Amino acid sequence: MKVRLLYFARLREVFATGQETPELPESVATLADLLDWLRQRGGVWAEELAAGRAYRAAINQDLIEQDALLHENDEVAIFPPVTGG
Amino acid sequence: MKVRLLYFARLREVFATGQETPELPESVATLADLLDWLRQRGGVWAEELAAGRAYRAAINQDLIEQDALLHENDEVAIFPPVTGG
Amino acid sequence: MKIAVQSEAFDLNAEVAALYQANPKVGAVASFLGLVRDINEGQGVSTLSLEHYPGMTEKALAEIVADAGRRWEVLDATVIHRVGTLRPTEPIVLVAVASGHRGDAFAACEFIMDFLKTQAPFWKKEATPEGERWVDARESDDHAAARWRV
Amino acid sequence: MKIAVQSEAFDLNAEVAALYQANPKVGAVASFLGLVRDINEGQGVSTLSLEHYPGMTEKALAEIVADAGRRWEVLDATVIHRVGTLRPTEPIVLVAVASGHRGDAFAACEFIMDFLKTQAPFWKKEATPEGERWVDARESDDHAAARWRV
Repeated sequence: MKVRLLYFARLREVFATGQETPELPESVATLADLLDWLRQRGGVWAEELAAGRAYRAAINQDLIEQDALLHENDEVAIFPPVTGG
Repeated sequence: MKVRLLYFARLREVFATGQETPELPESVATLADLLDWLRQRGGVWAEELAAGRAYRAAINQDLIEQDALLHENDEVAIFPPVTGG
Repeated sequence: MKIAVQSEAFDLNAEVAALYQANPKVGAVASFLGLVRDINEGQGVSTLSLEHYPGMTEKALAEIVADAGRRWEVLDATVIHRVGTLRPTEPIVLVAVASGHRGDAFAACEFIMDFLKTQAPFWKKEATPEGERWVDARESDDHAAARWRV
Repeated sequence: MKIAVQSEAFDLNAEVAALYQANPKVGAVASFLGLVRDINEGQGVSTLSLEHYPGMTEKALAEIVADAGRRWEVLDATVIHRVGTLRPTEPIVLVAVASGHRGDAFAACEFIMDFLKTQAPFWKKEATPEGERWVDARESDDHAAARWRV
């Protein structure tokens, strides 16, 4: 399954990329699986996405919970808690 | 005792006057006494200032309660409940 | 603090900018604009005439703003109330409050409006197709002001 | 309803007038202006840079405004949020709500601000004498949004 991954703000800077379109292994079905897969990259990925770190995720531009299912061509965004206004 | 009496809005229209400076009899010491004295004029005065009618009073530009004492040259205003804003 | 009772229109941009432009501690300005509506209690309104008690009005408004400043962080505030004859869609009143943070700005602005409605000596008279009538005070306004009593 | 994310400044007069001038049912416009402060958490701020998630931002703001419209009488509303680099005293955000009565206008305006702060994907980075830093989300903002849940 292919998804479009977007990173914003501090995470965009730390990951040194704003987007990627990875081909995910079959084992990745939910957002939680995707986060596990990203953590396996180690380094800043393991660190920033560790349990207990504050970040948020959206699928197709809706804020969602970690048990959400992923679908082909979903736009998945991962970002720090928002600070607008 | 002489006081300056002011009337506003609907009461100014009904009393057909916006102000007067009456010489009050010695028996008038409080705002309640003044209201009694005005009611004795009968007609619209008795009607509009009757117990149970909604009106407000201020002495020297502060909203006050009916047992407030009057003093020489006080500015006493009587008016309907306010409706600004 | 600026308190004004005037017949002329006011400039919202200028009034609000005056609250924050010279003070970089201001992070929030809450403002309220009250407008003449073309209908009130089921009757059409062609014009609204506002009368006030000169002297007491300014004093009452200044006291309400000072009271708000004792309850919340108010860095600056402006209250402008128009008098005279106004038409539907014309602004009647502006209350604007500058604060460091939005919670204080919102609370102080709404507090000032609620007490302006119940304590400041203004009276409205409407011209309707059936003739002129003085606007009655609303019980809901007394309730709105009463909820700030703690 | 107007939702805009833009780098340019906006005209408060024009934005607020657009909410009431053509609609004589509007009796109240509550508005909020958020501004860049020159100090935050004890550090001086020389500039503030705002980043957002294009597409999601507008969608999130439209949903928040629609949610406000289900809770209160909202005749019209405008939300403008700036992005890019801003200096102290510059406006960041405008939320303005038009209603028949002031209670609805105030509540809807504050509700929209509270959820904008916690749900709309904007991020602030401050330039301070010690360098740049991303602004941390505030727990007080989560509490402010949570109080609307009934």
